[in-house]
Amino acid sequence: MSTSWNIPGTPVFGGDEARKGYALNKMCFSFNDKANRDAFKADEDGYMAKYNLTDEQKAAIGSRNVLQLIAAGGNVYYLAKFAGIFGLSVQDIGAQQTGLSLDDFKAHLVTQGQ
Amino acid sequence: MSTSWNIPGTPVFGGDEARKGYALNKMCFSFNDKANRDAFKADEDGYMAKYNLTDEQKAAIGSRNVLQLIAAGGNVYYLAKFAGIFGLSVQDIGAQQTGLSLDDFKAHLVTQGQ
Amino acid sequence: MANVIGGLATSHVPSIGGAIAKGLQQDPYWKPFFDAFDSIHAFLEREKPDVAVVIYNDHGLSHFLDKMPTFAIGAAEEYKNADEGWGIPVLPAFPGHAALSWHIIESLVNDEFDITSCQEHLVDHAFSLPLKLMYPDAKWPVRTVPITINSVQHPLPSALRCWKLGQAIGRALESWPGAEKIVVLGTGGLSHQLDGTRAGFINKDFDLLCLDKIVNDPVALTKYSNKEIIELAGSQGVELMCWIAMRGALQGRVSQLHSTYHVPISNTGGAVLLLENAPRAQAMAAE
Amino acid sequence: MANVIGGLATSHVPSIGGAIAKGLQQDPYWKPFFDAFDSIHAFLEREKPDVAVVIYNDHGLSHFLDKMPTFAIGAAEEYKNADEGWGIPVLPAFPGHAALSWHIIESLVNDEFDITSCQEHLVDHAFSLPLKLMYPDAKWPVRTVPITINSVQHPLPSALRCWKLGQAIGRALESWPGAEKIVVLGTGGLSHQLDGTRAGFINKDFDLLCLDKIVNDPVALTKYSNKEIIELAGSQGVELMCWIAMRGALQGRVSQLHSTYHVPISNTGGAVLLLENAPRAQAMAAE
Ligand SMILES: [Fe+3]
Ligand SMILES: [Fe+3]
Repeated sequence: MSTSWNIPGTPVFGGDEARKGYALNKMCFSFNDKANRDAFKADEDGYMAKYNLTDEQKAAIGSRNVLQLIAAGGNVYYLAKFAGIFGLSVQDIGAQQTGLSLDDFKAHLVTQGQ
Repeated sequence: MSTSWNIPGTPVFGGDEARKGYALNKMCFSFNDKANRDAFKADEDGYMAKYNLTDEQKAAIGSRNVLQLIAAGGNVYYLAKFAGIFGLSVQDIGAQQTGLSLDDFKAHLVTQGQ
Repeated sequence: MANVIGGLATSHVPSIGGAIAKGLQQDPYWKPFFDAFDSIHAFLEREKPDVAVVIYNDHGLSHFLDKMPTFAIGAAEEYKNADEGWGIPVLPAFPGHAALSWHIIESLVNDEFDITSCQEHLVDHAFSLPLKLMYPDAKWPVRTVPITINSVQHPLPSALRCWKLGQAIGRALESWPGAEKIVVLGTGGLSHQLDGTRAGFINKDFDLLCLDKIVNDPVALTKYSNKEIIELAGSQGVELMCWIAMRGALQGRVSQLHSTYHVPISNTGGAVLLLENAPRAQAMAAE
Repeated sequence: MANVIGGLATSHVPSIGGAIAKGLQQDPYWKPFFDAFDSIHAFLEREKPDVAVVIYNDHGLSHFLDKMPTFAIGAAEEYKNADEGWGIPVLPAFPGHAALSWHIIESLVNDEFDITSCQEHLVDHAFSLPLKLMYPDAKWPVRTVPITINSVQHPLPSALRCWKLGQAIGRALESWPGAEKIVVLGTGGLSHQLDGTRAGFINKDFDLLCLDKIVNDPVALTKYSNKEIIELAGSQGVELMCWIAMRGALQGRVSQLHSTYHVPISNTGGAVLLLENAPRAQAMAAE
């Protein structure tokens, strides 16, 4: 049901996405721990293999592209922990997904408050 | 509420018991895994220390006495895994708790079906 | 529209697994219980269900007190059985039906049930043994959906809440667009008590009343408080909740195809009940 | 009888933690948000609550998709904050109130809420930052009860269900025999969206409507479907559920003591709301 809402530009993480993205999200959940973040940084491929990521998910992780990660089943709450590894904030990933520069994305936020 | 039911001879595992027995039940839950059962058998004190059992709980484990384990916060579903280490069935622990011999306990069960 | 063809309720005590492993099915102690499954096998051979929705209580394999759900539903493509610590054989993994699981979860949350959805879910003897009794060769011909009811940590859901849960499961199954033939299992009970100085308590009269009411007047069973059920059926007699939920999921007119009661198996009032659900019964009557 | 003295709702975005760590409270970007807490501090100094019941959504610290509860309640004597992966400081552990937690769980399950009870429960920024904003010295003078609402994995509970949850929490608190002064927090929102090409969406008009309705006509907010809330408030705007549940827990006549709305903080319509609950308000009026 929820997955068929089709709200423009708005992913909905329902059962289909939960199934598709399980391995990817489980890996990202592990990034709550610094030791795991460090292990990923030291050996990305080995770490992804440990979590049985699909090829699509591995490519999405390699791309650092949030829309691609969402398409591969990623949930933004867990993806935020992946982004954190690179010091990326929710504004950085907002800019990336909207195709705006970071400054333009921030200005867009300010404008909506006026 | 549930803990104040006072049904004769019938422990009720409610919030108070859950709090009191947490460490004990967590240790017993670990006995789902053979490696943990073996580790317990190899070093009971060390294993109990790892799970931060209280002195009352340690004494109850040492006693192998089910009523004492329940009084220390044990829940029968997890205690059954502890009993399993010694090959004790639910009939063995039933006999122990009721003070009957195993044969008398079994006879009691049969009688109730007649 | 999916077709809920019937309901099966059975005791699930771990020693059934031991008896199977030791080949004791024809031992006088066990024979009446195992013989009950002749009727079940005939039903399964005739109907060939595609899906088993299994309502049961986890005994400390998949859920622990760190995070104990009232109602949990598996949503995976496979469920593994595992060592529970007392040496009964581990059975082969069971195929899941994740799409149906999510449909049920969506429908139940929409109906104001506060489900814990489980993409990882070990299934214990209360799930695995009934399926082994149904399919002794352990080549599972059904896809499965595990649904657990907390029976470990009070407060437990009431009989009325479990009845409503079952009704909501029934509505979810009726609205599933697939054509699968579905059987709903409720496992556990009947009366037994493992802990305390009343350990070994069995209440034959109450069990026989339950076996009647669950077929003919299930709402009567929803009037009992949890305290009353424990007084009447022993502390583990609350597993009756799984039977009540199973019965709630049978939305149509229900007819009894088989009923066995045999005391004791292990410490338990052993019982097996097979119910056919109305749409199927009507179709057969019309043939 | 316990005394529910008020409700506090606030945004909880992680960057608040960063701003505190960097001492940016008087930076023009942050000042309107942090200044809102002057009123909160005055209220807390005057009322000195003993307990904070914190209704929030876990962001993938305590709960994962392996076993995702709709509603979970902590039942421990202590709750640890922990690393969430993006470098905001970990705050000191929070004292729990396990006896009150179990009372709430008992009452809610009795009211047909299917709670997951958690004797181990890490609390994330959505719990810790509001308490840090209330008590900047991080010497927590309140015991706490964490209550989480699933906002990660659809199906999410509806606004109406969360409103009913809050009402049931309010009944539970009113029936608690202790004399503690209790404040109920709802954290999250208001409008924001982190994912998709609509990321950065904020809806000031809808936020202002929510800030009015949550005080004066909360039932109006329960009419929205989850789809409508996401359309109007963004995918993470569903955190409004925590505000709705908080408001439901205020059983008496409610008066607004403070309201701030400031856009943006991080990607979010930042909002802070302080409500006094009737019994206390009446007592003061009578003074
Ligand atoms: Fe059982
Ligand atoms: Fe949030």
